[in-house]
Amino acid sequence: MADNQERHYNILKLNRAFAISSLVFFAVWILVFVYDFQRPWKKYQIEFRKLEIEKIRQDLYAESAALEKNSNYNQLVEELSAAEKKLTVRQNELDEIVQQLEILDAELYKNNQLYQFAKADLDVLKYEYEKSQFGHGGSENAGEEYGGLNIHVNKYYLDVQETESRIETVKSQERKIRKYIDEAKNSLTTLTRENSLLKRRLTKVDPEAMSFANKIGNIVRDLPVIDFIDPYYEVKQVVVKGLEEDLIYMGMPKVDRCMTCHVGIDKAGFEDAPQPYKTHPKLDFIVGPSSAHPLSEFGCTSCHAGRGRGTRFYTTAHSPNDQETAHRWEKELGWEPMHYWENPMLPKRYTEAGCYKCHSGNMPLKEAETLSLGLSVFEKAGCYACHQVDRWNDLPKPGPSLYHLASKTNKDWTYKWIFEPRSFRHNTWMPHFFKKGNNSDPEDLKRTEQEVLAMTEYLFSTATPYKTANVDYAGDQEKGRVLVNSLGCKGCHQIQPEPDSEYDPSVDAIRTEQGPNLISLGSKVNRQWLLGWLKNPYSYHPDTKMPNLRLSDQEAADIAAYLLADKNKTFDQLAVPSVNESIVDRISADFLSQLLRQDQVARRLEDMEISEKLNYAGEKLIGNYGCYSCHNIAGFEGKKPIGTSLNVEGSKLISKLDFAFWHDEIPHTKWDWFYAKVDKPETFDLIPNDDGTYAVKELPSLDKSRMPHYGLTDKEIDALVTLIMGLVKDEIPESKLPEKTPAYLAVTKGERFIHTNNCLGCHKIDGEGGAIWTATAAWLGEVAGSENSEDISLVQSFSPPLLNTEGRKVQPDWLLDWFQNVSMIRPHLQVRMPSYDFTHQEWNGVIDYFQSKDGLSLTYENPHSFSQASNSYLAGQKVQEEGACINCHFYGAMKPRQDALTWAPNLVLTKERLRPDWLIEWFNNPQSVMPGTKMPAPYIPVDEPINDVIEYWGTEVATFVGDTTAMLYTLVDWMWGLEGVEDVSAIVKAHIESQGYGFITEDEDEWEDEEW
Amino acid sequence: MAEQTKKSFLEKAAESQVWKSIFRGGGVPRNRRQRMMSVLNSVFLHLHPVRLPKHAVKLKFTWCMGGLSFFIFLILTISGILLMFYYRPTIEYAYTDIIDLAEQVPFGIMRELHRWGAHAMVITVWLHMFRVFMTGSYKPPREFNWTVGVILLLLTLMLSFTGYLLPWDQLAIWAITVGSNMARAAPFLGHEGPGASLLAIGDINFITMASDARFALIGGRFMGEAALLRFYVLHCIGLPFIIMIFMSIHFWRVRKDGGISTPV
Amino acid sequence: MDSFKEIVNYISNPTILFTTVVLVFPFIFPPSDWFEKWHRRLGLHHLWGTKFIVIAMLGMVAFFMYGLGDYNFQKIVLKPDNVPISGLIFLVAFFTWLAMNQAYKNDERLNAGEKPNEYFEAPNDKVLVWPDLVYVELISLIIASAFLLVWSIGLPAPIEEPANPTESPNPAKAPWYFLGLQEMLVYFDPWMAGVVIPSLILVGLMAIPYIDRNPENSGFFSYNRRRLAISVFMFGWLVLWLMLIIVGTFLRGPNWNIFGPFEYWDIHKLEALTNINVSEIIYIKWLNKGLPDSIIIREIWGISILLGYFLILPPLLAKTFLKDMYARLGSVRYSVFIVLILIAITLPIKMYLRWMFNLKYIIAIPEYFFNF
Amino acid sequence: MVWIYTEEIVNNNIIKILILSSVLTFGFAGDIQGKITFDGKAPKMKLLRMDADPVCVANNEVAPRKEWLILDENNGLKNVLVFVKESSTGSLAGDFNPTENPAVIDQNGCMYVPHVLGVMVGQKLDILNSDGTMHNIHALPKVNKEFNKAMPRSKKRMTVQFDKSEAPFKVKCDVHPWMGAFIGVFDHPYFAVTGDDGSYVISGLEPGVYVIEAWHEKLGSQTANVTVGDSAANFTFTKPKKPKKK
Repeated sequence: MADNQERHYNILKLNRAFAISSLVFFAVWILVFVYDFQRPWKKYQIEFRKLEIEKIRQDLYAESAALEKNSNYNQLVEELSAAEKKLTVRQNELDEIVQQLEILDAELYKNNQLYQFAKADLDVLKYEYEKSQFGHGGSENAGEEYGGLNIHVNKYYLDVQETESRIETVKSQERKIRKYIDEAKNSLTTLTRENSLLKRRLTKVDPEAMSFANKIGNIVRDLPVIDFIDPYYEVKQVVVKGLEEDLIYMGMPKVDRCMTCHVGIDKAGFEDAPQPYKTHPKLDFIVGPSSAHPLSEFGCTSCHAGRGRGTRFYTTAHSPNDQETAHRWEKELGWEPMHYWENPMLPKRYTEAGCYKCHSGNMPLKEAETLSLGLSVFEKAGCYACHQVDRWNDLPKPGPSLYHLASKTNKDWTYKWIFEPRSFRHNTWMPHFFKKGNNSDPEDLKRTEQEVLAMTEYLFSTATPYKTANVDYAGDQEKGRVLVNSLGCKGCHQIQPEPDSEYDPSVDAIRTEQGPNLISLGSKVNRQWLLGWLKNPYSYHPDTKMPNLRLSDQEAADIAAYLLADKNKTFDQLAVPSVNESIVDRISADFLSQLLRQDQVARRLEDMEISEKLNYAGEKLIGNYGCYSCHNIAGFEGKKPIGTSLNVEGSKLISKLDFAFWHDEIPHTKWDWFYAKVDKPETFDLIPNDDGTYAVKELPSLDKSRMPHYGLTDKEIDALVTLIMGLVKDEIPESKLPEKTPAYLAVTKGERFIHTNNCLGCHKIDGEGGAIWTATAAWLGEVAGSENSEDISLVQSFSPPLLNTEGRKVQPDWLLDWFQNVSMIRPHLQVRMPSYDFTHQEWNGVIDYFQSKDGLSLTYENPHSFSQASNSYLAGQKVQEEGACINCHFYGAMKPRQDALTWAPNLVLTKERLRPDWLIEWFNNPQSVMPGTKMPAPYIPVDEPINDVIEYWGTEVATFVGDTTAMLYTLVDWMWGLEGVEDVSAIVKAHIESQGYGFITEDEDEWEDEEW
Repeated sequence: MAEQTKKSFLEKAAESQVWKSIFRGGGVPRNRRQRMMSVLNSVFLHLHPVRLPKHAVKLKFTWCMGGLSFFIFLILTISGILLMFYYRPTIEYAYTDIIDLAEQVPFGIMRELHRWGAHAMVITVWLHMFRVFMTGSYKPPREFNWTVGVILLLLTLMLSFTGYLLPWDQLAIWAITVGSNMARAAPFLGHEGPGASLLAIGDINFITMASDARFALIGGRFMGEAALLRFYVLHCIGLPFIIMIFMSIHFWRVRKDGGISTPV
Repeated sequence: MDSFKEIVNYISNPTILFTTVVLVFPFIFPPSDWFEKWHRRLGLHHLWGTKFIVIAMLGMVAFFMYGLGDYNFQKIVLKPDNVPISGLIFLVAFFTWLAMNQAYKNDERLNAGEKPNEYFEAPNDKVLVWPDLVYVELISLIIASAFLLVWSIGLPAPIEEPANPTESPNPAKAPWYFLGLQEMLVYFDPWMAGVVIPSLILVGLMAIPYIDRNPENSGFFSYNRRRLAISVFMFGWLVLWLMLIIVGTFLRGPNWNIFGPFEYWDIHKLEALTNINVSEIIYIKWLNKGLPDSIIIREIWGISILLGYFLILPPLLAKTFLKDMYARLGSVRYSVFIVLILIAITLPIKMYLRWMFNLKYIIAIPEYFFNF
Repeated sequence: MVWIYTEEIVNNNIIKILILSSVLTFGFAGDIQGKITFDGKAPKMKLLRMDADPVCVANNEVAPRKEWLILDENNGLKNVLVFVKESSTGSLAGDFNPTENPAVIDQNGCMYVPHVLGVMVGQKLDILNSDGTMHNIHALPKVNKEFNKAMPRSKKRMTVQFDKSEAPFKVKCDVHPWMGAFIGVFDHPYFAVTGDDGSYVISGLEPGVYVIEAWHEKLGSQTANVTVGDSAANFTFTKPKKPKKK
């Protein structure tokens, strides 16, 4: 019984405790295994496998059906069975051959072994022999032995060779017998390749199509624990070479596992599958293996951002596109924002931000509409003026110069304009600095009114006079209206009195907003100023983008009359407050006290006249609000812009963005912050209340957010946010970037130049641009009725020309010359190519752009040589005659036969202007070069029977039958021989004044009833 | 004899020479002697005496905290060795390897086990100390073993602290930065500590930013690759080695100082 | 319920929390007869009864469940690395109770002249290790392993943004077990909080058996006979160590400001920084003149205070309040003990000086990085 | 009982009649026909001025007029393109081989004959030049490939074809701006252009219900659901409403 005394616990109880805890422990281990086995991505791969099987089965079904229908296939199958029959007849022969082959193979094996062994012995002897030669002893008769053995070896070698050749003979016999069947099989294989490919793919994924062993293997490979060896369901990943996740001192290799769940991302055919199985859109462009951005090279997160290594919905840092998606994700996928990753996935609407890091040179970016709009808005709204971004470093200020403001308008207008620009022009790009959320209470309004008065005072007191020629023609409003509509003003300007409720911002829409909306100018500008400006904008502001349209004095007067007739009565009646000295004192004191003590400030203010105070405050305020960033203002030359540089704003850490009191209202993402900041810049000066109203933070006036309101639409803000998110500091290796060839650089530089100067407001290049077309249509409606304005081909022919293939088209010397000295080319056009004051270098950049875009790099070309006595020239004469080019083209002073409506360039110009190579391309198919052009492909009798040609076209033409290019060159030769007047403008003018265009109009009175 | 002739395979195996050579005594101990022998003959069990005062087997008295501390240390050792197969202590890979453990590596749960085990060990060690204090078990003759225990507590914290850096994420480096910045202020040894400026001969200052205690700890002026490597080596080799020595002493002294403390 | 949250937020302020705890502490763990008397009168000994622990545990669970409904509470409590501390709160509460419960029972037995529960008559009362101990151990280990595995499945280990040495998170916190030290940084310079105090804690812990060396009353839970030792230890362990960790973990937010458990961690929250040094109080506030150039003259007041604290106070105490103890310990042990205790007490003293007088440093010699 | 019985008989008969009639309808009919008329006072077509090309003047015995609205005495509207737009039974789906016979458009007297024309995808379209002058035929499709080919007086015939079905688009001559014709391209043979009296027949249709569209170059288009074999599917056009001039 000693035992019992030495025990404490009841062993049965302990056993029970042990049993229970062991069971629990076991259960926990099971749980661990389940947890480890049931990875969240697995169910997606299982689901996708079903989809894939379904799809391959369908494809296979379709392919088999097609095969059965294919007569060729059926024939081949028959041939094959016939061949097989033939083979059975010769079966005995074949059997014999097989037997022979077996014997021969055995012999070969034996001989080969003998040979190899003998050779090994020989090598040993060879060494022995050489060593004996060296004088270190060794066997005396090594030489002899070596020689003997060598003969032996050679004999074996011959044996082997002989056996081999015998085998070859036998085999060729076999081949002969099997020939038909092999041929039939081969052609059948090519035909059924697609089919067997599909079958093979199916056997890999579809258990039903697998062999029994594979079926078992298919199950076993994915069993728990065993599945670490070679599972079907596995984490898939792309290691993106060269691209790294940005760390501070070290990049870590980028690994993207997105395709673990997005299994179908690079497989065509799942375009309509639900997420996450969907195929990536535009597979030929992105992700596809042969696209410019293959998945294996670029991965996913290099564009989309996100946590590529993650394999769960949450740990991959997905970002919802909107609140609704967020709620759905929360409910269905347990999503929450991933705060522990600096660059979460870009939501769908900002995805194009990812394009910018590699393609920052272009404008617009093809296939990236939102980003392009962002670039366009950024430039147009002048964001770059306050926020430095390298791309726009060289651009002049976006706003007009205010050096000679007093000559342009008056103080009252200026005051009212600065205070509330959109009350004058509803869609102006000049932003609102005042009446914002943070400066709108009555006290603020009183103060800001005085601020604007002070700034106005400063602008006018520093303005220097602008000398204009004193022209004083009486203008005709109506003529002015037609001129504004027809000259091309509307490539850059709108005249839109009321806001357009359906305004849909786009790169193209913004092109017509290059210059201001020309409404209510009568309330704004001085007539003398306007005349001077219209005649030569550069004389007022050398950096202006407004070009010189070479207007006559009369034209300028007409346009001025038209523009000045429009006045904004409501705006005119707005009151301008009077100066309130005590408020001005306070404003001045705010600035003075930055430098001086309180008592010094008081003394300074006592010494100052009111006008001095206004000027002082005005200058300081202009500096404070950063007006000088956008406008040239006296006294602010060379000052740095006031905004934060945005060069790498997209890489800014989110902790550097201050959400102030908005942490509940604005989702904690960079893009939502940027959106709020652009949408309502003073947001973070405000304090939101639960009922949707807000209070304003206690801030001294000078500490308030100064960023103004631009009145942008949601689409524009989204576009800007896309751009900002794209301004990142990621280092991209050269290998991943578009190759920086001289041509690439020229094209990107040119694209930007062309965008900045709004060439595409008028011209269309490769389908992009041509914003002026609506204005052309309006003008056509004006002069030829709505019937004609609706005819898009007519609108095209009266709009500035398409510039497709411009580089291949024109001779660069001529183009440079012409740019600097514009003259008439298309006699029917009213719209005018303006004269720009670009430098040689800038024009050369444009020409380089055209040429590089067209794959050329020529600077000098041999002139096209021809002889007027040649067959070619004479044939050309005949071809042009038959083709009746004179119907539409000027031949020097010779007018076209048809009405002005159909007119086309003077062919005398061609030899200096166009390149012969391009002309051939052009003649071959004008519509493929310039879609919509009225130029027909000249008819050449190249395919006709030679006798017919001789009879009808003459012997010279007949020489070229069968050679299209040569035949078309006859036209080139002929044109090079064409002499005559180059400038036909006077003839054109006279003709149009007397006979008009000859539009086919539908007169209203054709209907004969005037009821409606 | 006659009644028991058939023996099961297991019984036969238990009588074999191989079995007996490994498990002395063999079989389930059923009487007092066997029970005593099973403790005496086992290298693991003979940490314990053969017999104990009754209260020493009561959970209420010991809370089993010392035993658990040791056991968790074993779990940490095993899971830590498994982690070492995947983890590379370079700033290029450390972080991504940790992500991989969570996202992709089979039984990546070892990392959770290791991390939570580490936290649990700190707690069990504290509670063990608390229990020892509350029962007055530090008193002579066990005063030296208490001191060893304090050293073990310190080593436990240092192990946890060095391991904290290894994931190389923000949480890690800033926690360690905050911790190791203290070294900068160590009197005399830290370059911002009192008295450091006195350790100078003429103009030559011996304690500078690049030669003080913090520099020695993290292998540089900033938290970087060197710090990671130093902490890794300390965490995986240095400190476990030391703690095992002190644990041996601790266990040895428990027996040598009279076993578990008892009321006199 | 919002008012409840506000109340909790309000009392979470360390000034209130700490003052309350310090005031209540001696009544819960009475170090002397007088406190003991009030301890009984106030019925605080019921804290160690079985009923109380059930109520307390349920109450704490209810509080956490309630709190988890709040976004801000949830965010800080469910942060993976903070979960062990929530566990720690429960564990420490339970084990403190368990220890004290047994201690009180033993105290009663001793008072009644009986032997403590743990007493045994060697050798008859001994039990065999196999199976009683090893079996229990085995079961504990299995349960502990199962618990760790469940914890590992249920709570993914944290992995935040990749390390960025140029971008410190706000707040940047040390590992949780060092947050008590980090909390001290508010009141002490790093060399004190980070080096001297931790070293002294270790030294102090090691010194315990050499100061309290009476082998009596060991080997069993008891309170009454060791009440001073336990009271002092409990103050250090529960108040100065664990409570500061909890404050540092749950209540310290951006810019190391205090945030209630239900309060949003607003990075903009400001606390006025108006702390001044003793020298400034004396020379500028009281004497209305500039600080003297000489460091010695400038800091002479602070140095005197400190010297007084460490050199004059111990003998004074030895002569008065701690006469018995001095006699018992002898001069060396007494000195070690009293210096350690005095240093430990500087922490609450400095806390209160900070809260009441905005005192920054008693001695401020930034020239030599010597601030106290 | 009797009452119930009677009703059953009645019901059975109704069903039989229905089946019979539907069999008749679906079994035998195959045409859709009708007439297009213009309602309202017709404008007078203006004379065309062809002075620019003497050949054109010479090739017309009667001075040519515009021809966008040609009516007979019963207001039957010529040159309306009527075609099956979609089928409710789906029997339009399927491959139709293009008619072997080429469609023809002639340039005669500097006018296109016919003025409106339908062709099938892949069907050959012969373009004739009966004038002894140079024409260019400029087709302005949006879906198909645009072309613009010169036809000098010697070139009497040219053949083109279209690859994709497309709503009617304009064909014009840039040399003679008054010349215009319209071509619709279909992937099925079910279209017709109204004749002088405004009538049309679309034949060969499977039985069923179809959506028929009648398209006129200026008066817009109208659609109707038509069952094969129904009485004539007629459309009436009126003067289009024009937006007021700004």
